[in-house]
Amino acid sequence: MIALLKRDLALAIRAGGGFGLALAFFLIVVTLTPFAVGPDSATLATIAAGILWLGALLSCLLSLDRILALDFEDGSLELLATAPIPLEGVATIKAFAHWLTTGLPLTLAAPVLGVLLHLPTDGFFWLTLSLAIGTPALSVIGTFGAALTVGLKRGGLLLSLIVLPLYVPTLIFGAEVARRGTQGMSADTPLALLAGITLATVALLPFASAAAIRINLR
Amino acid sequence: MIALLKRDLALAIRAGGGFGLALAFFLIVVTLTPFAVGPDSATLATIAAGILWLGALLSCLLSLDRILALDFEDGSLELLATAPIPLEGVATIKAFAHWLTTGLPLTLAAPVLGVLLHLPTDGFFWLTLSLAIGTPALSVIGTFGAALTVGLKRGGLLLSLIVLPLYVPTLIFGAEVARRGTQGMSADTPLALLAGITLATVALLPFASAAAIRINLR
Amino acid sequence: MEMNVTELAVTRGGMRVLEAVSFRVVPGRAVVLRGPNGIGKTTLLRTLAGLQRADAGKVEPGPEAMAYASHADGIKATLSVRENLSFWAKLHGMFEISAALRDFNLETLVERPAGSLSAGQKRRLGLARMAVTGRSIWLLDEPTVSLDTDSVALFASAVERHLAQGGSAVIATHIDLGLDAEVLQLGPFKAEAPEDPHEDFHEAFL
Amino acid sequence: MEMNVTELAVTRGGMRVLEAVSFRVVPGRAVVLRGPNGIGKTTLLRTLAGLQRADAGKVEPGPEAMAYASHADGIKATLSVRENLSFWAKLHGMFEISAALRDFNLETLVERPAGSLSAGQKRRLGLARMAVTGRSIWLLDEPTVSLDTDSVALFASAVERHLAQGGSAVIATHIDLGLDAEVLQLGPFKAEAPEDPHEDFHEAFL
Amino acid sequence: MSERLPKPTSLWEYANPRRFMALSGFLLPFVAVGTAAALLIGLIWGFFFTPDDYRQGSTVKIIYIHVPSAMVAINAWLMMLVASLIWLIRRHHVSALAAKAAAPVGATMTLIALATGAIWGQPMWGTWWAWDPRLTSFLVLFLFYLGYMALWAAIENDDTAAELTSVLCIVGSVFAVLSRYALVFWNQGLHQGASLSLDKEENVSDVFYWPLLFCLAGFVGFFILLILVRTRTEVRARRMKALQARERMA
Amino acid sequence: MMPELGKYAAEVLSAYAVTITLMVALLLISLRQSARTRRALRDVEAARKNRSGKESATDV
Ligand code: HEM
Ligand SMILES: Nc1ncnc2c1ncn2[C@@H]1O[C@H](COP(=O)(O)OP(=O)(O)OP(=O)(O)O)[C@@H](O)[C@H]1O
Ligand SMILES: Nc1ncnc2c1ncn2[C@@H]1O[C@H](COP(=O)(O)OP(=O)(O)OP(=O)(O)O)[C@@H](O)[C@H]1O
Ligand SMILES: [Mg+2]
Ligand SMILES: [Mg+2]
Repeated sequence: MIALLKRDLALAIRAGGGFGLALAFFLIVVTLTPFAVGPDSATLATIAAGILWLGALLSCLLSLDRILALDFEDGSLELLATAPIPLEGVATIKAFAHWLTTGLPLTLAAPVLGVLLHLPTDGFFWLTLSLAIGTPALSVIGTFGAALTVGLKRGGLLLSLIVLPLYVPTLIFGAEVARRGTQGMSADTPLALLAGITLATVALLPFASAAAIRINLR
Repeated sequence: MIALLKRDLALAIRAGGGFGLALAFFLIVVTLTPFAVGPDSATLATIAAGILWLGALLSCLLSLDRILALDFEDGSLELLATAPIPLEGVATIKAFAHWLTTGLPLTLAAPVLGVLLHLPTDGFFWLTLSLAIGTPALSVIGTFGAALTVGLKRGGLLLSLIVLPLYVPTLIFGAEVARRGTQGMSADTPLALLAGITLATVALLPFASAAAIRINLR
Repeated sequence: MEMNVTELAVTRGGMRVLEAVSFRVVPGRAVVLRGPNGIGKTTLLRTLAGLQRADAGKVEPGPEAMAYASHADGIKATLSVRENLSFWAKLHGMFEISAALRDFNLETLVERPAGSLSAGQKRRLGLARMAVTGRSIWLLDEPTVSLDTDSVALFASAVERHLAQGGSAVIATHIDLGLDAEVLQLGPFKAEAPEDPHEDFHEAFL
Repeated sequence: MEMNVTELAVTRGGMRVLEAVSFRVVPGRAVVLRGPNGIGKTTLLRTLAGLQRADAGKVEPGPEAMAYASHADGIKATLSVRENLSFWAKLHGMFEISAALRDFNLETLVERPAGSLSAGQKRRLGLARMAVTGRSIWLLDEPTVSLDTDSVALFASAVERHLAQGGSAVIATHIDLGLDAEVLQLGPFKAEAPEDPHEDFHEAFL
Repeated sequence: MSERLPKPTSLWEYANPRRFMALSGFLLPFVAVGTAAALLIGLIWGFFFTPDDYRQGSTVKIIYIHVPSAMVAINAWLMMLVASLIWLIRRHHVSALAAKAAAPVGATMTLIALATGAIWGQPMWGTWWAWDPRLTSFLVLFLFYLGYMALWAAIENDDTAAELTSVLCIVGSVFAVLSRYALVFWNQGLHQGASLSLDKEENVSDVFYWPLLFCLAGFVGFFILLILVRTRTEVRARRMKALQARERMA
Repeated sequence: MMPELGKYAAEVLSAYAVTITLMVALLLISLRQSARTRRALRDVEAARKNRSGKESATDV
């Protein structure tokens, strides 16, 4: 299992795409926002936390199809399925590697980009916290979507369509935490709910992902 | 040339993905925005025009890699390059077909989705107008990006990175038209500039796209 | 139309692969290109078709007289056989596809979506495309891949019909097609590493 | 470990392809599967490897005793040969890869990124993976594709070494490997369309 | 059917395609007539012969299409969930096909509920749309329908498609419930509470009640009718594919 | 015959129009698909019967 994680990380770093591209996309979405909604800093400050969450979610989304597609194409996925580790474990590791190469850098980059959107000072802590807690759920749910669409030609947009409604609860609670935090309100309840969703998806969804991979390999 | 356009449209409709998925993604981005920035209708109304433009741009972006990749993979692109029509014409037609299946439906859907974001009544006309004028530029620029990345495996995210900066001027003027129109200000100047960008890109970029395709086929 | 290739040099992936290739194809005749894997048959055909530039040498007539069929057939799975074929016909300003359908035994399949064809049937559709381009010189790259013996015979007779009408063909293949054609071994044209040490450095940037 | 396949029925794309396949492989022996394109060799091997469910029948032992090599090798272009191989070794709880590197003549290539290997070298790396799984039954699907004659001989001797150590192998191939192995013709096991008219409609949903 | 089938001994036998075709073919005309009657009675009664509400004016007439379509939209997803479970557990092909057949109907009903609700909202709340939990969760439901149908359309192998869409349907249902709660937490709504509960106090008044019941029956009938027609289409298409594949192999 | 819809006539009528349009469209599409597959299946069955001479088991 650790061998798999190490390999995936090595691949993500060497291919050059893993870290960089999702981050770059995040950067671009955030920079485009003021062009789209106008440069007024009060407006930007109100929506900053939300846009950062939305941007992180979209960047995460765009890198989802790399989670399994490459391994499917070169036959590694079949070999992993016959290897002596459970496919549920493979799905978990894949999601974890995706989080390390996407969710984590996004979380770390968000405060920096927050400056661009005039995020109020109080918000930085809560934004980072909510992303740190919420992005693992995004990776796990995304892995499920990738598992469903792994055999398909041009699954990219379909993957987005399937995954996005599944992201709704995470996004609501995550953005709510960041928003309430920014306005100095108590964010305990949504934070607890967000953590609950992350824990539940991390614990349960790998089973569904593994089932989907098995069906797709058949 | 007309035969090519007809074929591309037929393919987009039969494959089922052409129209539907970009629209669906647009719907999703717009739906997710209030979850991210909160349900307050005054805030939403302020940013509605900008978010609609941004959402249309992102949906357009995600369908770019279909413009040429499928034709490249099955060898049609080579055959088109040796056919007795100029490759510049092919690039133009491809961009036009992309606009018909993406930009046009997005333009028509935008007012409907504007309702969801509480776009002020004045804004509907200007939003639709700016999208109608601006989206052709998005398709043409996107075709250029697709031509640059056509031979590459997993060119998707790279394509986004290349194309997004090129989209900035269109986005700025397009969103500006919609925003000023929404606030009842005069939008003539940005409208003229937007139209200028569209005309210039439509007239000139196909040459660059054709050159890029030629290089990639070599 | 007579085809003249003189002193052609072709390059692939930055490396010169063939040099000083010269041959002539008169109307009504076919030339078969032979040589081991990787010698440059595909590269040569792509150069003749105008898809890549020749490093040196000359090809007459230009690409607009040639129809090229590569490994990929350019077939759209969701369009029917008729739609696929008549698209390419229209693109070349032709409108008549029934002769091609007949020649390649596709008549019973016209309304089938091309995606549901077997590999051999697809290949036949790809070759029928040559016939609807109305061009006189056919460039064929391993045309008989995935064809069974009957279809190979069918293909050979289609080529013969094309030759009989005054067309010509250049065919890269590893198998015997049963065609009466000249054979051009590409082995002798294999590019040498340049002798001149000055050339050497330059060549890294070809 | 002895392998027993009894009355196996396998399905591909919703259609039964082979029925009532039974054979036995004793340790130290190999079985070669033969049959025309599309008869179901790949499907049978995938079923044995546990990648798809058997429609009927039984395979002993289970998938955990088998190492499967398909057409695709699962090689990562950006990792070196050593990294590729030791990854699969670790995944199977093994740590020693030098024997496999030696057997498949990969020693001089260990530090090369796998993407820069030629097709034949890649294939050798893919086969070396079998040796590091530590599993006793090898399932090989057309293992000699894109190997030149020297490499085929190398492969045959690697299989023989595996057999000599008490392993066994099931190999689908169209060519002669020069191995002393039983041949199983799959032709006779081809699934028939069911006769019973009642079955007929039900079968639409197989 | 050209020959008689032995009498079924269990309900599950209707999962046999032949039996399903026989039974559904027999039922279709009755369902069609019943649906037409209920819809005509309900809609005409509701539209022409009910008084205006004192608060809502004539817009109250929208209730006869809005509420039934909303209910059918939700229950169509439930039916798909059940059918998916049946397919995964007992592997009855007809149920997988029925789930496939139900999705476009459910999506259309969702669209109708959204559209009529939006049209109703304009006079009642002064806005077409509000981010009310009930409304929003309907929008999310619509997205689920879209994703489900897109997945069906994208996968070539029918059995694989059936299995994967079933998995999506089950996981999706869990997330649909989750988002419902998330939405309630996120925003307090404007929307009406339950009005057809058994508790008589809260029910809509009798004048509106009866035509509404007819409309409900009509919409449910319409749903069943379409499921039957569409499932029969799927069964036939499936058989045709199998025959063609067999021919290609022969 | 038309009931008095008051100032909300546009709303009520458009709601009914949207609903009826969508329902009828769905019904027509379903029926057309049904007829089409029925015909296609019949053709396939007929072709098969001709070839094998064997009696087809079903006439769905
Ligand atoms: C876009 C806007 C709307 C949407 C998406 C929507 C959606 C729904 C949904 C999902 C239901 C639930 C059906 C059930 O639980 O069985 C419902 C019921 C109902 N809606 Fe709406 N609605 C909208 C607007 C409105 C408006 C503006 C009104 C009236 C002022 C209204 C009045 C009702 C009533 C009276 C019910 C029946 C309540 C019940 O029996 O549970 N709706 N609607
Ligand atoms: N995309 C590529 N990039 C770099 N080099 C390439 C590429 N494709 C082929 N080559 C190299 O160019 C040379 C000529 O290849 P070409 O495909 O023309 O050979 P061929 O004679 O058609 O072989 P075959 O019989 O296998 O089809 C070979 O040495 C090959 O390694
Ligand atoms: N993905 C697929 N979907 C549907 N049918 C398939 C698929 N792949 C193969 N088949 C069919 O299943 C049958 C068995 O295929 P299989 O790949 O097992 O044959 P094979 O014996 O390995 O052939 P080859 O010698 O060409 O490798 C063939 O009739 C083929 O047409
Ligand atoms: Mg070649
Ligand atoms: Mg095979």
